[in-house]
Amino acid sequence: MPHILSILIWLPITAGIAILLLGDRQIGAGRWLALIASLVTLALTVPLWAHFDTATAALQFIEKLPWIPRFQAYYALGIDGISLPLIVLTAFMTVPVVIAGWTVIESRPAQYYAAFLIMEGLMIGVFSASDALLFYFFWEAMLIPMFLIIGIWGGPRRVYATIKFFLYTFLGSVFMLAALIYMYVKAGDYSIASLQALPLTLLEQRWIFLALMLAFAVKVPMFPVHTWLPDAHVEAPTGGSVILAAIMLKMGGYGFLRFSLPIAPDASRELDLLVIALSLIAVIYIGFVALVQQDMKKLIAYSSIAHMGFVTLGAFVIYEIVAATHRTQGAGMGLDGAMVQMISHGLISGALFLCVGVLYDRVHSRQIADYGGVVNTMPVFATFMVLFALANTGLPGTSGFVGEFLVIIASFRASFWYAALAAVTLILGACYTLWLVKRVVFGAVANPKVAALEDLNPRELVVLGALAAAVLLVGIWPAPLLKVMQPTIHHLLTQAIATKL
Amino acid sequence: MPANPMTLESLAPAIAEIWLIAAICIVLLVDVFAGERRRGLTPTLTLLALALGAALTVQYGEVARRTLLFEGLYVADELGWALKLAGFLIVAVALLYSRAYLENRSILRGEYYVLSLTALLGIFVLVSANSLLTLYIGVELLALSVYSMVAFDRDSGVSAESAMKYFVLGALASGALLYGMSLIYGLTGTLSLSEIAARLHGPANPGLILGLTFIVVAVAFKLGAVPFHMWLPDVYEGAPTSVTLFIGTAPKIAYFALALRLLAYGLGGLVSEWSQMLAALAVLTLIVGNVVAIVQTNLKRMLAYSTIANIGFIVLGFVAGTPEGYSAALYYTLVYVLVALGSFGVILLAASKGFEADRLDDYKGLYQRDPMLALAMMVLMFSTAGVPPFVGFWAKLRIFQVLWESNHLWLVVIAAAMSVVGAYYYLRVIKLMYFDPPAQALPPTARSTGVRFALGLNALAVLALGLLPGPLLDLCARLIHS
Amino acid sequence: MNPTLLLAIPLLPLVAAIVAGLGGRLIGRGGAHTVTCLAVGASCVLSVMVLKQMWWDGAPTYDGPVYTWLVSDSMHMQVGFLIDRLTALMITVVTFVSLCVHVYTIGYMADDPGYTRFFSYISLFTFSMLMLVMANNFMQLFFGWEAVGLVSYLLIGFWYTRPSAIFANLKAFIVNRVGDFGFVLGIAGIAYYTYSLDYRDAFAAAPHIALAAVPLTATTSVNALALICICLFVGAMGKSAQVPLHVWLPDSMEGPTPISALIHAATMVTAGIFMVARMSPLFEYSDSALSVVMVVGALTAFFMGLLGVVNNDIKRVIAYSTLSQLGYMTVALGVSAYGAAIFHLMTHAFFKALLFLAAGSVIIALHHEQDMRRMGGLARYMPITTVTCWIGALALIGTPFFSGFYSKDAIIEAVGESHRRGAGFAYLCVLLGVFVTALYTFRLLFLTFHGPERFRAAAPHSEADDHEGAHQDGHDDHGGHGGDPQESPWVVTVPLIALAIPSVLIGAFTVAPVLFGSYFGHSIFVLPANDVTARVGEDFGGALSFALHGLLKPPFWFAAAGVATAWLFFLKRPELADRAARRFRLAYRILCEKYYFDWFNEKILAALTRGIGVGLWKGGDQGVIDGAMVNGTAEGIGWFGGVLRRVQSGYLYSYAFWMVIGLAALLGWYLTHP
Amino acid sequence: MITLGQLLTLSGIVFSLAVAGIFLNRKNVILLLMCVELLLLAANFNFIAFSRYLNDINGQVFVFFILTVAAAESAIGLAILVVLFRERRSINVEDLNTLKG
Repeated sequence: MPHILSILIWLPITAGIAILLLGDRQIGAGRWLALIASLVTLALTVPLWAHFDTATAALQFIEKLPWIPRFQAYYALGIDGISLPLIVLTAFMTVPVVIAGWTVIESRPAQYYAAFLIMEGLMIGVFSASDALLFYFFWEAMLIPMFLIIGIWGGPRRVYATIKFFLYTFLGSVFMLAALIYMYVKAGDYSIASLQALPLTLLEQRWIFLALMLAFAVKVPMFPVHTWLPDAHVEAPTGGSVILAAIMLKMGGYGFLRFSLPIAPDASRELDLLVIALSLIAVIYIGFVALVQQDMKKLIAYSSIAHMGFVTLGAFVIYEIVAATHRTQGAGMGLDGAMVQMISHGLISGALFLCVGVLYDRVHSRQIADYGGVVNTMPVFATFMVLFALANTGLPGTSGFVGEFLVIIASFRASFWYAALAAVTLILGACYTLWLVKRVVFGAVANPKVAALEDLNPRELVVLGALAAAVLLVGIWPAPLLKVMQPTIHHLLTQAIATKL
Repeated sequence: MPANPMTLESLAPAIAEIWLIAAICIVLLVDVFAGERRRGLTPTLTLLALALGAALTVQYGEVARRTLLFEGLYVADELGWALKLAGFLIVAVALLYSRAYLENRSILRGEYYVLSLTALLGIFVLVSANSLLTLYIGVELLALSVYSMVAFDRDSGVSAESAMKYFVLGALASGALLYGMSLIYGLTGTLSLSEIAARLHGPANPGLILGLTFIVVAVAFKLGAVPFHMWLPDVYEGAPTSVTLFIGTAPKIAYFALALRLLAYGLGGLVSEWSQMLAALAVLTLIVGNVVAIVQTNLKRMLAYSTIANIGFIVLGFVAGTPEGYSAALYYTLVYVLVALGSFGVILLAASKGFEADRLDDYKGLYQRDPMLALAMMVLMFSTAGVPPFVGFWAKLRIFQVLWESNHLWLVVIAAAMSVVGAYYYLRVIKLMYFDPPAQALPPTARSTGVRFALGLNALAVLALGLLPGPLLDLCARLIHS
Repeated sequence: MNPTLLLAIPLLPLVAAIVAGLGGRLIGRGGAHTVTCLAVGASCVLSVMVLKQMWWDGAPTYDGPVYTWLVSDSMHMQVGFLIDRLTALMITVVTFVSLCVHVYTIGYMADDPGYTRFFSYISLFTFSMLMLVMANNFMQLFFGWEAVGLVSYLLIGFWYTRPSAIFANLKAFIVNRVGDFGFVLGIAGIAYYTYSLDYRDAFAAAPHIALAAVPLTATTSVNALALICICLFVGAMGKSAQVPLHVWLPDSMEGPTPISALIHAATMVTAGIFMVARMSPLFEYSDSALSVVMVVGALTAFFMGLLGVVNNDIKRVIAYSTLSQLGYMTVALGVSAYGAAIFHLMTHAFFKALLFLAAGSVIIALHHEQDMRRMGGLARYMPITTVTCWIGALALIGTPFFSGFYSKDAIIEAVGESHRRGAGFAYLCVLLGVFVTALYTFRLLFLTFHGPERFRAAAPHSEADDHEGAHQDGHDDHGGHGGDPQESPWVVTVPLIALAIPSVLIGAFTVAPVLFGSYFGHSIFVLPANDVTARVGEDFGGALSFALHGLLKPPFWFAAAGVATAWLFFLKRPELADRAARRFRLAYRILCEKYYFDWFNEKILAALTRGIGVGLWKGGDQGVIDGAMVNGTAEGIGWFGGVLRRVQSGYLYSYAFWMVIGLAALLGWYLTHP
Repeated sequence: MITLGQLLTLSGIVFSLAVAGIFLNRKNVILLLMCVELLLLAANFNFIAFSRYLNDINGQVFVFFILTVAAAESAIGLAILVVLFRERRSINVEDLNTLKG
């Protein structure tokens, strides 16, 4: 089917603009338009998945139009096994966001929905762009809606949070842009393929790698450039947190897989220990930090950082595996793990933020101390919350387990200690997540507010139910997901361990 | 050079200037006789004149190839032609934006329009100057008109003060310019830029360097590069906003042309020297402009510093010292002017009788008061911050590109870092407009539909050129290579 | 063997669990327990059929996949079943005990609001446990492993309004996670060396792995197999509550009694034992790992038993006895007597479940009174409970002819036979353990069923581990207080009897084939050199003579001594007990404080962790990164701006001056550097 | 015979005096205007000298233009000065500092 990617990108954006034009007066229509648009987008990913050829690593659903002839920049789209799942995830996660905001957004709802739909389009654009300039175009443009979402609908310290978020990411991206332009100057065009093919000296690779890493590390986010995330999450409205955690963070991981590894393989090999160290710090350091959070969203935000640590670990441990075993066998498992971890974290963290949102809409507090014994008044909600919490601790049978399991197995091939340190997350993750559950969900009814809670309404039930289903499905039968990625991962692996020198 | 006989046809390329002179006289006379009764006449007439001028230029002004007129004092080429059209357009838009403001300040007088026309004439002369003499005339014509525009509001002390500062420092600068020119003249023995370009060969002797330095200083002053920028914030703040709008936009083209004709073309032989000087100035300019802008509380002054920062980028384009670089600088200049038009236009619309709307706090919660204005301002701010999908992004990208092509690693790094610093204060404006509640009761924003429409188009252009930057980029490149 | 049949065994309880869990409101209480009981009953029947096929019909081992979980980098991870005699035995035990508990629960939880939820949980547990034992690969093993942990987490916290309960379940999960930390590493190790997660490949590769070494630092390295086995065993320590990861088990008694019987005595806690036995082909090749296993087991067996002597909560006493019995099984594993371990596991499952259910029946009769100091003389009122409890006790202390005797005695002798490093110490421990076992078991019997009736007296609230929750929350309160205690309803007593019978007989009937016969065949692998069971079995002349010999062996006399002491101290002259406690105050204190394990974990470890967290958060994140780096930079730039701003002084001459400076600088630079 | 060098030196000195005058003088704006004239004078001096030296008339033509512009310039300068005085009742350079920062 032709132009499906373009449709996926521009349909939500057009819908968003339409809602903007409808304005807050016809918000009733606007809401439905938003819901329909997001659902249609989601529906369109079905044929995308169905027609996707899982036998090849080549780009598919290619579109290519001249954009800026001067720069040899094209409006070029195309997806492979690592973009497809992320696109589906994006389309999937936007629906809950739209539904979640249904009644709770009173101020400027039209802009709220518009922002999210436009952002959906831009994010799909990021994942499907096969031209570096176009990629950057979407990548940066996406900051604007998020900046507004946090700033307009956010909490008390939203201004600090959103400006911090913007500048942090902007800083990273600017240097990525510099690197991209440098490579363009050498390669003569911006297509990602030719950047990947571009021969570079080790020195060049080092600088390019660091420049790209800055951008991606901020997005992931990796220690020590992670401090924007807790603030952004805490202040953002529920929908914002969901998109931020579920998809925006993935762009960092995607960037590592799409750019860093293939473009600067030798530098990656040289600097892999840096990334691995930072990832393991993220897993442990952040785990400890998460343990002592008083704010639910902050806690989940920190746990996101810890979980994303597995993505970077899985992506870069491949070099250590090759170095240790002199074989590539099992290295792909690290990349697989990284990808699965991204998808699963997208689902789980999104779900957890939605859960917090459900509570926040009722009690208007995110402080753990204001809760306790929620299960007494909201049994159904409690069930979901506990399920997602357990998924967050990587319980087998939920999606959270798959990625971590693969990454741990893979890192054992590199070194016993990597695996051991990574596996600490089993303990820390259980500690902070279940302690949260204990304090919020279990126990006797803590205060009148909790006593007055009423259980999920059908809307929330549908949203959380869908997410729960997804989490369990990926956990119980991840095979299809990995099947889609397999050829691409394999190709990526060969690119990543090849040398450009 | 061969003294070609002067015929009417041969004058065609200079149609813009000739028409403009005529227009000035007409407007002057009409204004005198219309007097107080028919206040609306002059502005309309001026706009008419500008439109007509543009039309004539399009009709007759275009030249197939580079041609010299008036004994080689004057050059007509595609660049000049395009810049003149741009000049017509920009001045027209500026005057359109300014009208309500002038009325509120009761300084809607014919002289204002006449002066803006003379300034435009100065711009034109500069744009197609091919001799030190013509350059000087153009510079002064422009400068003198602008001085008096700055001081135009006779009841405002700050205007007078800023005008005085501008005047004295400007005189100092033109003194330096002349001194430099005299040395160049003395050492090359000619005033014609083409001749100078032809005669500048081999190693540069100290005398030339001396002259070059003076000229670079003068150019830097006109552009507003650190440390020759100090007039700029005061003038931007002190001058009536409409004037700030004017000097913030049209003259930039002229000064770009000045730098291009004088340095890049005339003194092209000394490129290695002046590009180093400009590099130093550019770094300073970027740092000072961005860093000081952060601590401003007055929007006009903040935009002044943001102008300085942007000038830094334009200068970086020249640092590259290649046609690519010049075209990048040209592109940046045009983009900057487009955005500046819009942002000062917003200030003009936000202002009203007895309310300058130039403090940042006056923009708190602008979204609630006037969504359209806030949206336009947001677009413009994101554009200057260099965020896609707005055109400002491409301008910066282009500069980075030419810097890479000329292997200026550190300039890229500094420019990148500084654009992040810069983003902060643009975001702050958006924050004020969108995230903060409206401050105390402020007078309503101007409701003039026409201006709003123009402003909307302006913002839309910023977006459109951002989505499809190709054509303008190609145009700039073509103009430089012509 | 019919795969769909096998599939049905775990899936029936799962379906039942889902039905009871999600549809609980629709089908109501009756529906819930009918569905679950039927399902578990059915899978029990099926299991018995499987056992029969394996045992009598000598069906071949079944090892086949169900579906491919995922394929990553050409490593296939499948969900599949391995059904051999070991598995058959296990699933039978699991489903049988589970069935009893289901039935028992109908009475025990009769008027609990969480009735349907409870049934859903225990069915879910049965499913998880079956998945665990039927697994043919490590991934699925780990799945079951964690799943049973999850259910136990949910069930310990079943009465989620009790602070003590939700504390206990969090503790249980985290301690188990510590074990799983090791377990997952072990699995990763297997995957590393065999590039597969199937038992088959792992077992085949064991001898080679035994030759490999894992570098720990640049210079040192350890034997790969030892490392892997110890990692796996760490997992077992968590599940099977071996020192020092035992701390969760006593607290887990916060859960309803059926759970204590099903999960925390009969089945889940034996998962570790089963796992090690299942991994015998791996462990056999690593003596060092086995020594570790043995020593840990021995420590648990003796020292955890001692705690039972001083504790007053009837359920906790049994819990400590469970710990110590698990210790016995572990020791058996340590000396390569896997058969004996599994055998003890089986017998223990019956009599320990029996003891728990009996205790539960007492607890109901006394309206959720668990403190033995407020019991006594119940024999008169609840005969069936008393008798069955006596049977359980006798089995537990290893009285000849009772089932417990055969398994325990075999273990002790096996330890005696072993020459593995640490065997001597282990032998001492298990021998003394027998005395201790007898002591606390009969202390429990005497205090509960005999002697003066103390349950009418007002409750003295003094004891440390006397948890408040039980009385506060009304929702599991049976009938009104006061009046004589009565025998429990049939749904309670029937399972007691049902369990009492095997508690007596199963040992005598199965010892010959299971322990010394060829029952396990290839499902358990023992190197000839390590085969202590065989050596024990050399002079084995049938169950009867084995028991008669038992009368002459030291363990019996130790047990007798224990019983005598218990009689003297707790029935004849109770004041002696107090005097002893006063005499050995220090020892008594240490025992009451449970060797300060909890104190260490809560006061030191938890506090330390929280301290680190706060330190890293406030110091690292907010202090250094945000404070110094992020906001610091911002403030720095702001400050710089302020400085530069002052340069713009507003004075014409300074402006001019700066211009001149600039000019001079440029001139100076270019005229001095031609 | 006066050499070019001497002439240039003189103009250089004049130029420096003018510049110094501009940033040393803190009293009176009129003085600034004078300095500006001096500045232009220095440039003129150069042009004339060179024109004479090169036997090229353009330089002197240029000077005429400069003189004209200078006249216009001082006219505007004085106009601004008048406005300033009307507002501030002072032509003291020290008082021109309301705009700063």
